[in-house]
Amino acid sequence: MNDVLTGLLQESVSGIALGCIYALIAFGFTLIYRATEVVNFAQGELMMVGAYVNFFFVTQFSGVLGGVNFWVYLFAFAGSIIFAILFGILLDYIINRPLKDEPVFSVIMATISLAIILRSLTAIIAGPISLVPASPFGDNTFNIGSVVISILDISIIIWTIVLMAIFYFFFNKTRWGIAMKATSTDPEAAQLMGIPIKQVYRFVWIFAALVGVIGGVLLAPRMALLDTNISYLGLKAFPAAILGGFGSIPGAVVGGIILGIIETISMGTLSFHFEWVKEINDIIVWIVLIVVLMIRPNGLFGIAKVKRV
Amino acid sequence: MSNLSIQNLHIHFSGVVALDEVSFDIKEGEIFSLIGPNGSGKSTLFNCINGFCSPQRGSIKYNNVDLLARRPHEIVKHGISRTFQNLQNVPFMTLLDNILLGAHHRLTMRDTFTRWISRKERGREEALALEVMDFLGIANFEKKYLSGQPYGIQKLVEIARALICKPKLILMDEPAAGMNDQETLEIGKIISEIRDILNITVLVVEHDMNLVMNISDRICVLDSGRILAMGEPEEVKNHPKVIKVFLGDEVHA
Amino acid sequence: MKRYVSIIIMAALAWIRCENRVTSPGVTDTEILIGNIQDLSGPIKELGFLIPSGTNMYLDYINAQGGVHGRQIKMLIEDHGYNPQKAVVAAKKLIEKDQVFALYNVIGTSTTEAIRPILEESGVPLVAPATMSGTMSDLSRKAGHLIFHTDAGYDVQSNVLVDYILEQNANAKIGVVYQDDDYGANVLKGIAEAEERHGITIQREAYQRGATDFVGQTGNLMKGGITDVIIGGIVREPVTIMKTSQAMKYSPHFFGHAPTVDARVGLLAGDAGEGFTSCYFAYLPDSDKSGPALYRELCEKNNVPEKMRGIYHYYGFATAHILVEGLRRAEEYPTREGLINGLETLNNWESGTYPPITFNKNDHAGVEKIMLLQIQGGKQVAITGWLE
Amino acid sequence: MKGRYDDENLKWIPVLILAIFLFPFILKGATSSYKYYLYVLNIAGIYMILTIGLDLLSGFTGLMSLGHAAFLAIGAYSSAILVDQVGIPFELSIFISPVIAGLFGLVIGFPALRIEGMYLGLTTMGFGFIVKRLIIALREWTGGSAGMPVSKATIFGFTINNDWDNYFMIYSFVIISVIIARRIVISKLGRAFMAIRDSEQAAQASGINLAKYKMLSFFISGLFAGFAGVLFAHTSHFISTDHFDILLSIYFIVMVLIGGAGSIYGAVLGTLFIVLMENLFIPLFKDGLAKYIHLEAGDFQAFIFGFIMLLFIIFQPLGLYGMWLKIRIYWKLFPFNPRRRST
Repeated sequence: MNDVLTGLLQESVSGIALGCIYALIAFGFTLIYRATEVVNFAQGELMMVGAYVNFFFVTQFSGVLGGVNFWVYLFAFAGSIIFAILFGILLDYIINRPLKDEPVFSVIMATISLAIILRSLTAIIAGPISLVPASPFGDNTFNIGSVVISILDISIIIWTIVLMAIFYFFFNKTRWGIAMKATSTDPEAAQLMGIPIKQVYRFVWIFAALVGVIGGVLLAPRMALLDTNISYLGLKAFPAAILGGFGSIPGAVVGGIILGIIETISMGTLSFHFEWVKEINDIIVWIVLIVVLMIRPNGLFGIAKVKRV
Repeated sequence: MSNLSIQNLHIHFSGVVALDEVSFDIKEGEIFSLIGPNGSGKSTLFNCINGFCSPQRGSIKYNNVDLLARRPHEIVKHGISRTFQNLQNVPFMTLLDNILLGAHHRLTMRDTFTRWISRKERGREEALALEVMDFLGIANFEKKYLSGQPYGIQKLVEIARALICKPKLILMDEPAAGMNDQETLEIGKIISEIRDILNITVLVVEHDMNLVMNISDRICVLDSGRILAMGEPEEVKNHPKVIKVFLGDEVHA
Repeated sequence: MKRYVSIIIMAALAWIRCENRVTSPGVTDTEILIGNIQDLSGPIKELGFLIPSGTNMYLDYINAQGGVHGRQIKMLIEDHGYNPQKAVVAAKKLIEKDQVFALYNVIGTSTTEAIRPILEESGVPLVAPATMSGTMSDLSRKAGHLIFHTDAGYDVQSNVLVDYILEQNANAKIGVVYQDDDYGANVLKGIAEAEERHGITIQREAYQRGATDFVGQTGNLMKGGITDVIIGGIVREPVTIMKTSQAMKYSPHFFGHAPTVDARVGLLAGDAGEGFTSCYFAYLPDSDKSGPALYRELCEKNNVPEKMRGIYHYYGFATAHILVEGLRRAEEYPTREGLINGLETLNNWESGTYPPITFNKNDHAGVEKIMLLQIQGGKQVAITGWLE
Repeated sequence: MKGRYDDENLKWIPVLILAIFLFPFILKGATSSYKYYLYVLNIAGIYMILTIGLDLLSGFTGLMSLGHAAFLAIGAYSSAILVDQVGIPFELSIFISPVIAGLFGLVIGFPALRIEGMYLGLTTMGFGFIVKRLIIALREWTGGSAGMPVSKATIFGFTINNDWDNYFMIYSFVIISVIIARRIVISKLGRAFMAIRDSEQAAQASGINLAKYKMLSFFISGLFAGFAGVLFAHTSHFISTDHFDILLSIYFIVMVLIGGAGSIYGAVLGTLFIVLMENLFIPLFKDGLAKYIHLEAGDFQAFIFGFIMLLFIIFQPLGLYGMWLKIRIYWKLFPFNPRRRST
């Protein structure tokens, strides 16, 4: 019994860390969806770009500073964030501005093509050979009881909490945040109230790029090898966003973590004790999602849109 | 003979009472108007009759059929059709198709398949719609796409869609909203004709007092979910409570 | 008079042979066209880049020496993105439009299976498909006589690994971690055979393509008291599993299939990867055989970057030997049948890169031998000879 | 009386059909590698049948599906199993297999009664994964993840042998599909679908049973996709789960939207555009370019593809069919062309 409990705890810790990555991607979906009703299919690719850019900065700075140390990671991280901001502005110009009067579907299509472009362009620039990302935390671990926790996982969890706190503060306390909230509820009314919705949309894309890039920076060392395939994690984060309720910030986090835990536990303890789980453990996430949606059609935290007739 | 009978209807949404113990009957062949300020529960009443909302208490019976036990799409089979306050059309369909949409339950699936093959059958289907369009004076527009048509036309298409299913009772939700005086007069004429020529009972929600007073046989005034007054137009017009609600207290002060 | 007649007849015969020369598609007097379909944009595009680079290095070497029978070998590469549908499009393009002489080294199991019907229809041979599916060399299947398989199947590898583990420790409890797709299915096929032969049960743990987290699987192996773990992964999976088990203070012996013979496994896993045993069906690039020696020499000469050198680049180099030998053994004016017949004359042929290769009418599985390699001091060292 | 449906220049349709069937002969005369071009066109044809069905579901009924490759897979595998293992003739399988896919459509249509929009899209995506897993789990019949070979199609004793025969078979079915879909769209059924898309309330008030028609839409869409699957299986002679990737489902939606959602011709055009673009033009373009520059990365093709798509969406957001309509209006109004909207 104790054995099972330890196993479950161990898997949960990993699952939460994995779930936090999903949550960050799902959060990117959420931001853009809330403001523009667009589902950004390129969110996973934004994360991939972040991982590559961070890798690039680490190699560059370690060349300048002579060896890999704490400062290298810090500067590289700062560099990635600046890159994310610029990249968000660029995306706003490429995707959002030209299509602002067009149906939502056109913008979704644009994000699909953006995903294809980013994936191939990254591979063209960085070359097809996988890179070996380094982590400031190495492989260090510590133990709580018999549960082994890697420092990398803890740092992912802490970063996610910090980011969520910052965004929560931003959306509820600052002028810009409230403007963004208003825009997402009713863009036309917001415009009439004098909110510059163009800038708001730009902010949304910057934030989406930012969470994507930070997610990529955090995820890369967990992957052992960095290649363009990590963008497919974007597809896996979809159910997380949906489960929490598209457009809800706490929903993205909860959805991500739930899916992360389900994934690790079904691969681990569940499939050890129930042979048949092995047959379905790549779709168990989807089964949970469909069941939840059947009960709550707008996800766990989503709010149904009321249409007046 | 009493036609539509509403008894003790009560509905509330998360604490807000939308309709409170509303009861009235509508006789066959009359034009019955519901008036009241915004939020007084007029549209909710329509939605209840139509099956979009289910009230907590009360009953709605039409020719002794319990409408509350029916699903929304079944209501029309019992001879009740409606128009909407906000246009509920299909913009990328022709006017003709939009109107034929209303004839949905009159066309059987078997006819649909014969229509696939036979052009003559298709002509018959169109004739249904053209008849109604002639009545409303929008013939010759049938091949146009609805999107981009003037508001007045779109409104008439709504009415046509409600008429084509040959209802016995038609619910009209603010038919004159957003129209100019000329168009409002038109609408008033059309409503009278619907009753006089087609023999359809009309239940109408409207804000335009002139229109209501001109066409109605009876008027019911709703305020915050309660019935304030009910009766002939003249009777209602002079009812003190109604004056208070519609014109404010200062008139009396 | 008689002399003149015979000369005329000889000339006529020569002329007829000349006529025959140019009829085979993809062959001109100076060039032979070979088609290759790789994954250049999909999940294994790294391989799609490295393998043909290695092949081209050897072909350039051969071409510099004058080619085969005076013809330069030219390879056209198409992309399939690991999508069977696109593989078929690419094969059609190569065969119908570019008119290649033969296909070579098409990567992936489902992609190769998908082009079988086209091979059958057009009679184009496929030399050395880069797939370790055990059923690839089955002659009874469609286009079986056209496919010359040079990789040892995963089932063979699984069998040899289990045999080796039980030889070392008769009481070993074995577990296998497999990728839940056709790769894993092939691995499990061999595992099931081995189970039956030895009368043991092997604990199976699945993971999904692209998984990053192996805590659950490692925990399960630990709970099952497994002493020897076979990992059917590529690079990321063995590294992560070995690191995870090190953190969890669980230290079984780790074994891997051929795709795990990558120098980066040792590099990334560090001391956790010490003692990791993998298997391979060719000599390693740093062994002292003639093939690997040539490989190192050519790499130096062509300034191949260090990060490209490795098992995949070498694999392209190694299999190219078989293609070139096949072309050599085809007639001087090669036809597709000639290539097939030429390859079928290989009998325990030593390429220098592979163990002795045999093809004949009844056997198109060239290599069914593997060698075990162990990471010792961060480097892969051969610990056995060829095992069958 | 001239019917309202006759306004779309029916006289061109026989010409178009004739052109479709004459095209291979022209191609054969023009190039010796015609089989390759025909093969690409065949893929486009199979996908067209599917996207027509997807358009009925997503474009007309407004129900998003990101799992349509699963219906293709169901149709393909059912037919492969029915014909090769059960021994049912191909002529019969053409009817049975799409119905099986349609029934699966009903299964996924059931959640659609409650779930809407993107939520539904993701549910169908999950359905795609579940079907893939189901195929692997039924490895006794389907060969699991290794895939299975499929026999050639035989219609009334005539074996469909090669790309040449396939072309005529596939495009005959494409024409039939377009006709059926057009008929659906202009009938009571199509009106009900469009009403559900644009106003559920109006649909209900007109007596349309939402549940029934949403399910019906999924069923019909499944039929088309399953039918495409049958053709897919018997013309590619090998199917595996790798064929029916999730990305393929996304591509299908892209095809419908590029063509212009809510128009049958749009779906056909969009499919043709994407398939030709990806499988024909870009590889040829790459070949042409390879003479001048050395291309290290194989992602170049994908990049060009994405780039063209992005440009297309930015400059032509209404899709190909929208572009065609614009051109038509332009010529109709010729000397009096409206100025470009300046916003």
